[in-house]
Amino acid sequence: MSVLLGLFSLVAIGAGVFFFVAGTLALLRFPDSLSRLHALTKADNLGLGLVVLGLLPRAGSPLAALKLIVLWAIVQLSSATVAQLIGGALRRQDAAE
Amino acid sequence: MSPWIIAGFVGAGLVGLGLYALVVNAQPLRKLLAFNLIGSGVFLVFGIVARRGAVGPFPFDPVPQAMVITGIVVAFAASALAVALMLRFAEETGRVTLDPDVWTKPKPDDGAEDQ
Amino acid sequence: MILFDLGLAVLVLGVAAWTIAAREMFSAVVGYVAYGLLLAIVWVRLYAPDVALTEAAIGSGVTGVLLVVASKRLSLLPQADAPPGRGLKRAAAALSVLVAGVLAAAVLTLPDPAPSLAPEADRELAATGLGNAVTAVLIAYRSFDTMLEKVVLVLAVVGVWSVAPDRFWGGRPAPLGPPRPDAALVFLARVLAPIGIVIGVQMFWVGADEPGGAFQGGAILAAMAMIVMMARLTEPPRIDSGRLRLALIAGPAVFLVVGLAGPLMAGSFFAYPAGFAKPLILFIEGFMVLSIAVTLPLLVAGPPSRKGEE
Amino acid sequence: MNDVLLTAAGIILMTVAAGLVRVLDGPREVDRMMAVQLLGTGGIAALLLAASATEVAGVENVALGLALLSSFASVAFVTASPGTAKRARAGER
Repeated sequence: MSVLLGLFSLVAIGAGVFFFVAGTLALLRFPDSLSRLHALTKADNLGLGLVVLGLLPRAGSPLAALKLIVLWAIVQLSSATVAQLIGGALRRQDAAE
Repeated sequence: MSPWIIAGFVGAGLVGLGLYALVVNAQPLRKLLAFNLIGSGVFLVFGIVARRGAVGPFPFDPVPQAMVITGIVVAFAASALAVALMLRFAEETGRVTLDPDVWTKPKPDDGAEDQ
Repeated sequence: MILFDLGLAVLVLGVAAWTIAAREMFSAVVGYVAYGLLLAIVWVRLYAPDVALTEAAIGSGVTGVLLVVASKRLSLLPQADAPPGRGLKRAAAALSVLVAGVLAAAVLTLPDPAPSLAPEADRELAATGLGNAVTAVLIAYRSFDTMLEKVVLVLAVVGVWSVAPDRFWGGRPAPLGPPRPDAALVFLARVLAPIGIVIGVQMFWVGADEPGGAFQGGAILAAMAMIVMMARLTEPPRIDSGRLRLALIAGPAVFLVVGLAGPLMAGSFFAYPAGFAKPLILFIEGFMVLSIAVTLPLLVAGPPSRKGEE
Repeated sequence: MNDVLLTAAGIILMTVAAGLVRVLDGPREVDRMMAVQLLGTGGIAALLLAASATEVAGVENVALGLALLSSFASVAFVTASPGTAKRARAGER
């Protein structure tokens, strides 16, 4: 059982790392701001989400696990909102130009 | 090479970088950033003193750490005061520089004045 | 491990170099925010989670807002910087290299074994009833120091206010947000603020035993007040409000009163009576949290800039 | 296992730090802000991984604090973007 859980952690964390790498590559390589924003939110949400998922079996207590989930939810909330705000700011800037 | 030595060198490097920028930049906000770099460099050097003082049950000496915490808060208060001063200064004069040469030369008509 | 530390060191120095070399003020400020985040990780590596939390909340979060807003306002004005002369640059570089070199040499020649107050801090820890030695240093061993630091915060607020033009004295600071904030921002403030308040209070409460404490909890509460103001759900308060001023000085005042009562209760200035130390410490810290949560947003909001009659 | 976690933390941190090249390049201010946002999230992930792998107590609290505040600079950036700042200044006079 613990071997399975360990494997699960490894796979989830590995996938999380992948999304961070992909998000960063996209931030560096994508041609315009809006598509970079799109890529960034993937790294924010999926990357951190998968890392948290992978760490859940290793959390010492149910409360510690809950803390991890709350943390992820907070990042979800604020990063999604910030993406929306940045998108809006981009559109206003483009309209002004 | 232990981690604390690396952090100590980073602190020393930050003080050097900040000092250079503090002298060279004429813009007050840049000077403020430079000043904060110096401050955090000093905090880091003090932080390694805390790390090296690990005796007994703690992996650190709590006394320098507590002083760094108060230091960070005071540094923020000082930054806020500096920002208030420079915004007011800019509002009064329409300029953002501490370069003495700019102030002794006649003022260019840049259209920034609205009073 | 060592690779991680070396990489982090190069990163911190690189971002710091960027903040001083950047051509535009705004990108320098953005670099500084990133620098604050990285510094918090360095503090974790130095086994200083309390400092890391303070750096993350104040050094990066609240200072970031202050600097971003300031750079945006200043960038509206013409920049009239003459580039520094070569002589000045060389002299400054020589001076910086000298100072950094002396500091680095000092780091290498720190006394061995290192002087430490950790044993002393540990010896009396049980008497304070606390589990977090850093909190014990702040509120018990060096309480006078911490009380004066709270006074410095009040003085900073007075300093910021005194920059105001006479005609606005007693009015409100400029709003932190746009006249018609984005609906998404209002949503974020409405949802994040209650969660943040719970977490801030929790961080203050667990600070007795775990990393956290009055500064960190207060800073998070302050940040929540700021986001509510940025979404224009509330306005910065009038600076002549009596309640506001009471909240500002509550922390240092309660601290001072308890300290002055020390000679009567425990035989010495700023001493706590045996067996009653922890409740007293939490009592003081509660008021400190209140004062910090009020002070930091006021410092970011700046001097009053409108009359704000109601 | 701990080494794996720390390696993952290092990879994430170094990757998102590479994203900081966007702070250098821009070209728009928004791009700079996005790079810092990514660094914040990556920093949180790295801290959580490091916390799980090492014995430093309370690192999750640091990560929680970062999570609450990582978006603040971006929010300030959007609310203080030039148009709104001009209006605010006009209102001051």
